Amino acid sequence: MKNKNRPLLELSNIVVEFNADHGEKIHAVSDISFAIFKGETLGLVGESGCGKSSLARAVMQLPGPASGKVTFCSKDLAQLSKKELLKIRPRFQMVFQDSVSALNPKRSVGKTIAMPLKVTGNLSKNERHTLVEKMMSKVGLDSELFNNKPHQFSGGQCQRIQIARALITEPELLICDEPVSSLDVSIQAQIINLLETMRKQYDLTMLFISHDLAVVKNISDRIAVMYLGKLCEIAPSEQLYQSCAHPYTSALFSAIPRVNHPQAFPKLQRCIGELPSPTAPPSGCRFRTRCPKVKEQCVFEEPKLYEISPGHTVACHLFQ
Amino acid sequence: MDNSPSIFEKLGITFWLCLMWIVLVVLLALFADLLPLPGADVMDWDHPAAPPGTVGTLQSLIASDANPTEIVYFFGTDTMGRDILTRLIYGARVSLAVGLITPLIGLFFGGILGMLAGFYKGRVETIIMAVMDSILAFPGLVLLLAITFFLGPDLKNIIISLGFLTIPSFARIARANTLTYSQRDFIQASRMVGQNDLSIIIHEIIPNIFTPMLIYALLVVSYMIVAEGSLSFLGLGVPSPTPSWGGMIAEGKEVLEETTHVSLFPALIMFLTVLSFNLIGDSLRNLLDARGGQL
Amino acid sequence: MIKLIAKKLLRLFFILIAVTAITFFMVNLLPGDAAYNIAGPDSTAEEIENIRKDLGLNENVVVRYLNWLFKVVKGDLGESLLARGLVSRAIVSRLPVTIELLVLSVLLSLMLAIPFGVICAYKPGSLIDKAVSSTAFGMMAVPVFVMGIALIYIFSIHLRWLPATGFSPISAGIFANIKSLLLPAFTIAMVEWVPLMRVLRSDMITTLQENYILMARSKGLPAPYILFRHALQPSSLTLITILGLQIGHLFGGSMIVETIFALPGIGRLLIGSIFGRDYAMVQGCILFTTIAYVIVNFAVDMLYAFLDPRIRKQMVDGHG
Amino acid sequence: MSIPLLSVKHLTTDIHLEQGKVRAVRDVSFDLWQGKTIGIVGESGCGKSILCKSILKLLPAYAHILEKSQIIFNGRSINNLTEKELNKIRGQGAAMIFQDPLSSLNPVMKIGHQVTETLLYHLKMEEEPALKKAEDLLKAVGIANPSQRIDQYPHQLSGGLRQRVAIAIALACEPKLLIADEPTTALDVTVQAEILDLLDHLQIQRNMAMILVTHDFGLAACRADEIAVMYGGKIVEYAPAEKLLANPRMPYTKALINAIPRLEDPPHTPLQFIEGQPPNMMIPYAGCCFAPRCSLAGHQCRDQEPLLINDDTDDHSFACWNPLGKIS
Repeated sequence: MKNKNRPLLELSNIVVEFNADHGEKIHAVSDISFAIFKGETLGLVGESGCGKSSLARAVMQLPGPASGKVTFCSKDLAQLSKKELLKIRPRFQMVFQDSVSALNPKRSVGKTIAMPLKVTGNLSKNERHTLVEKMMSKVGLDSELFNNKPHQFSGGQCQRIQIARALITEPELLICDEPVSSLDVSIQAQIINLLETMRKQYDLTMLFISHDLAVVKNISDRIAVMYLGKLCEIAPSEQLYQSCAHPYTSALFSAIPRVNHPQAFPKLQRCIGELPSPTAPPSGCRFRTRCPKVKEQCVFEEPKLYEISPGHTVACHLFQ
Repeated sequence: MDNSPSIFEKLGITFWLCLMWIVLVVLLALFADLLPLPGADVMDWDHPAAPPGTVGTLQSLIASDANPTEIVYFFGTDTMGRDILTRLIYGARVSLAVGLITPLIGLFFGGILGMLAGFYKGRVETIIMAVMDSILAFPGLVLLLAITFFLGPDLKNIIISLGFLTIPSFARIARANTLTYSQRDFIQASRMVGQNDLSIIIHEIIPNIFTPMLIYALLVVSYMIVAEGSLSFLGLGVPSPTPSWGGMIAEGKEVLEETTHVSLFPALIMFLTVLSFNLIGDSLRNLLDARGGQL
Repeated sequence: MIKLIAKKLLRLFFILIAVTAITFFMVNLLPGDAAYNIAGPDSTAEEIENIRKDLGLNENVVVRYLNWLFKVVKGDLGESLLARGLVSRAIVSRLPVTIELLVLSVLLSLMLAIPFGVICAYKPGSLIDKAVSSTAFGMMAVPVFVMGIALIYIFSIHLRWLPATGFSPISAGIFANIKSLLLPAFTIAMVEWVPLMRVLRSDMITTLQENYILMARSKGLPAPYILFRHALQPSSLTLITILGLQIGHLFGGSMIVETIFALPGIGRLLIGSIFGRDYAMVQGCILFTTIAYVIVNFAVDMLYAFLDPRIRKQMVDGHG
Repeated sequence: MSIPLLSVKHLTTDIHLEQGKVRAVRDVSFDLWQGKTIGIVGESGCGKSILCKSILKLLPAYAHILEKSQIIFNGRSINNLTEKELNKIRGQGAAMIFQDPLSSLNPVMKIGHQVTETLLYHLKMEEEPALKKAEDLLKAVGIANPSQRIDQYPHQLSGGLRQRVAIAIALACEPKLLIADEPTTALDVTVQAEILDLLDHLQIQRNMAMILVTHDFGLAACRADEIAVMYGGKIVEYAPAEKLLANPRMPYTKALINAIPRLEDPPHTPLQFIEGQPPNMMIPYAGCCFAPRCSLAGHQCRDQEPLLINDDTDDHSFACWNPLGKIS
């Protein structure tokens, strides 16, 4: 916690583009900046198609962003040579959402976990084997299963395999792209707790992406809310829950069905209608088509990020 | 996992019967010269188009031989008195050579091209697939006829031109398979740890697409046997006197009204061989699908 | 949409040029002089030289190809060396026979493939499915020429129902005409219906597991209606692809069938010309079959769009 | 309203797979009264989806419902109905909506046709009034420009709109029962809230009964009158929603509720989780199927299957040998 004010990862003005059908570009992520400090977990929340996964891939340089700067450990990743990038890669790793897709069906689990070590290539086969077995027991996998193929594992176990693969190089930054959203509640809790344990053990800094605000709230120190490729609000978790500012954030909070407060289901803050297509985002504020508090200004002018209290910024004209 | 049936049981009895048939045909074709058979072009003018089981003497074949040997024409003789069994066994050489070599040509070139197209996409894919589509656009048999017509019909030319024609379909399958795998996150994961393209293709893509490609190749084997048969049937296959199954069927067709066995046996053998290859491919594909279903 | 059709047509035009060019160059560049082949082994050098001049063989091959192409565009395919007449006239007189044969055989194979495919897919694994599927599988291993001989043996020699060989033109009466083509068309259909039935069956089985079929069943609609109105159309895309790919195949089949049944079609003309070393005729036949192939493929592409509105959308959007 | 609209008794469904037989639904019984909602909650593979399909006999060929099962809809047993009679119920008496609104609409058929189909077939309406009614239906489910939507194909609509269309189709013949199989799982939370509000609204308006199948306990808690928790193909606890939430008796129910992250808790609060994996339905288990994961399990739990019993009150039943909250 003492390094708290030094950012480990800094994103400035990140833009991610895709080629659309007509040769036009879709901005999956447009102009996003934030920093993650050493030792903290930043949660990134947003609904499908808001660009959160594209952002994660841009950070991982798979491939890098169309424009903007990703600074990791004070190094601009875009400026690094292929060799330098290869050298720094083991220090930031990622866990993917769909474990079936993220594991090579033809490769045994042990070899999958060992692969990052093999590519860096400093260790002998035996050394790798011992490390992998150790890692497997750490993430709660029976090391007897070393030679099994991914299809012999359940969804939760596959996610453990992914975590083991990501952590074997002892990275500083772990990006989790919806690691629990395809899991059942009971297994989801297992994986979240495992991530927490690993975070403490490896002193990880995490970027945790999810569409589930409750999960993100549980795991993150700070939360960033995204909507259609833009950042809406960023604040410390507790503060976001207590006093969220952006109408979209309050809409998200109010839409979550909750076990313990079944009656509390405030309808006033709900947003209305469907998500606009990311190919043709609305002018001005992107949320305005669904915003219950929309003003005329929102149509013409894109809101800037306003800091309403220390560490709490909002992109909304209401806080001008 | 442990109490599940073994691969032997899973493939079923038909698979093993078919495999036995193929092995038998291959062995006969390989060791034809060692078998006690008259030559493929030895004619017994005493017994033209003789029904199966007719007994002939080899004296009429080799005049200088003092000791005439008796020979049983198990499958009868053709219109020129040649032993059908012998010709079938020698004809198997042509069918098998074409059937087994051509898919390898397609598998190798088509596989590589398709993989490159599916992996790199963009312009590489556009160019490769445009060329492949153009080849596919040639009406196959017409092109084959043209090639054998211009190059002259011999076995090597037939194999090369048939092999060339199979490249596009292999490329398509390789590309489709590569595309599905290259979109999956494990490719991203291996980039994440710094594997380069070549290593990704070799270690991540090939192991996954190899089995479906091989199974497709088995299917192509039977296509190629039929294609070679068609060429020979039209008289554009390997030049006589080399026997081929298609040519034998064509000969038999001329005497169909009098006797059926001349074309019946080659047709039957060809049918069984093609069916066996199909069934083997089908069983293997089912096995693979069942495995895929476990994912 | 128009742009797309233009793009497709352009590509087909490219294929046409490529095929004709390759066959032309093959005729002209490969070892073995056409003039020598035509003149025969006993001819004098002078005779050969004259033929070369007549054929224009002394000029550059590209020039000759362009000349040929230019003539083709004007409708002049040259003169047949064997038949002593215009190639175009010979082809035009033979074309209807082949077209009739192919149309009839496609209709017959669809008439077999669609009902059987649907019935098998409706109850996969049932007795009728097993019977039809294994019969079909067996038929797949029967080459066209074997099928033709078998059918002649059964229907002409044994039962004496249909003529074994010969062709009656439509002028001889539509009944006689169809009767003379029935056996040849049936021969092709018996071989070609199998792959059609198999893809339809397997696609239909997949379709019948779709949620929208469940939805249709939950609406209380009767089974035949669901099968033919809901399931058939989305299941027929691969069928159409295979049908398109089969055209090349079919032409090969018709060549064999025309030979077996002695039908005066393009296929037999082509084979006759190949044996007779009639270059202009071979060239012309290949040109015509390629054109036919190209047209059918274009039609298949358009049919796709008709069958699936999602593809139609893609086409309008301009890629595909 | 003396008899329930739907009464399910001892519903048992087997699925025949290549590897063997799986009993996917085991002896499930519940009653549903007109205008009420029952929430069926369970994790994936617990048999909740097969249960809904069993009620309308929409199972694939490899599944079959055992003889002892009884389904009484609207006072009439549907056990021995012919396919034709069943179709009458499926279209008009009870309707269904599914998880993924993209795959539950036919991609090659216009929206209008898909909505009017039941009207034409069941109500024998003419083409034109049917289209008119379809527009009204689309309007009723909150689709802004129905006359335009009718000529569109499903892929031209967003996820939420598609689910609205699916609801319109389900409601076309005014069913008394709506079975919603994870209706909002594929949708975003904000859209989910809207769709659920719409269902609430329509249910009250038409006095429909609803079976709401979901894996989200929170969703069932907010929307259902009664909740049935399923595990391993069985209902393991069944009670009015508030009662179940306030006082879960079955350890699984409690563990499931506690495994959900809560918004009130501060960051990094460790979650209570259930050890182990959900049961493999292929392997029959003699005792309570939750016993291998249950911290309270004793010998009896492992050897003997507990039955669903009522304890202190009429309306709270559970299947457990060592229920929570028992005064010992």
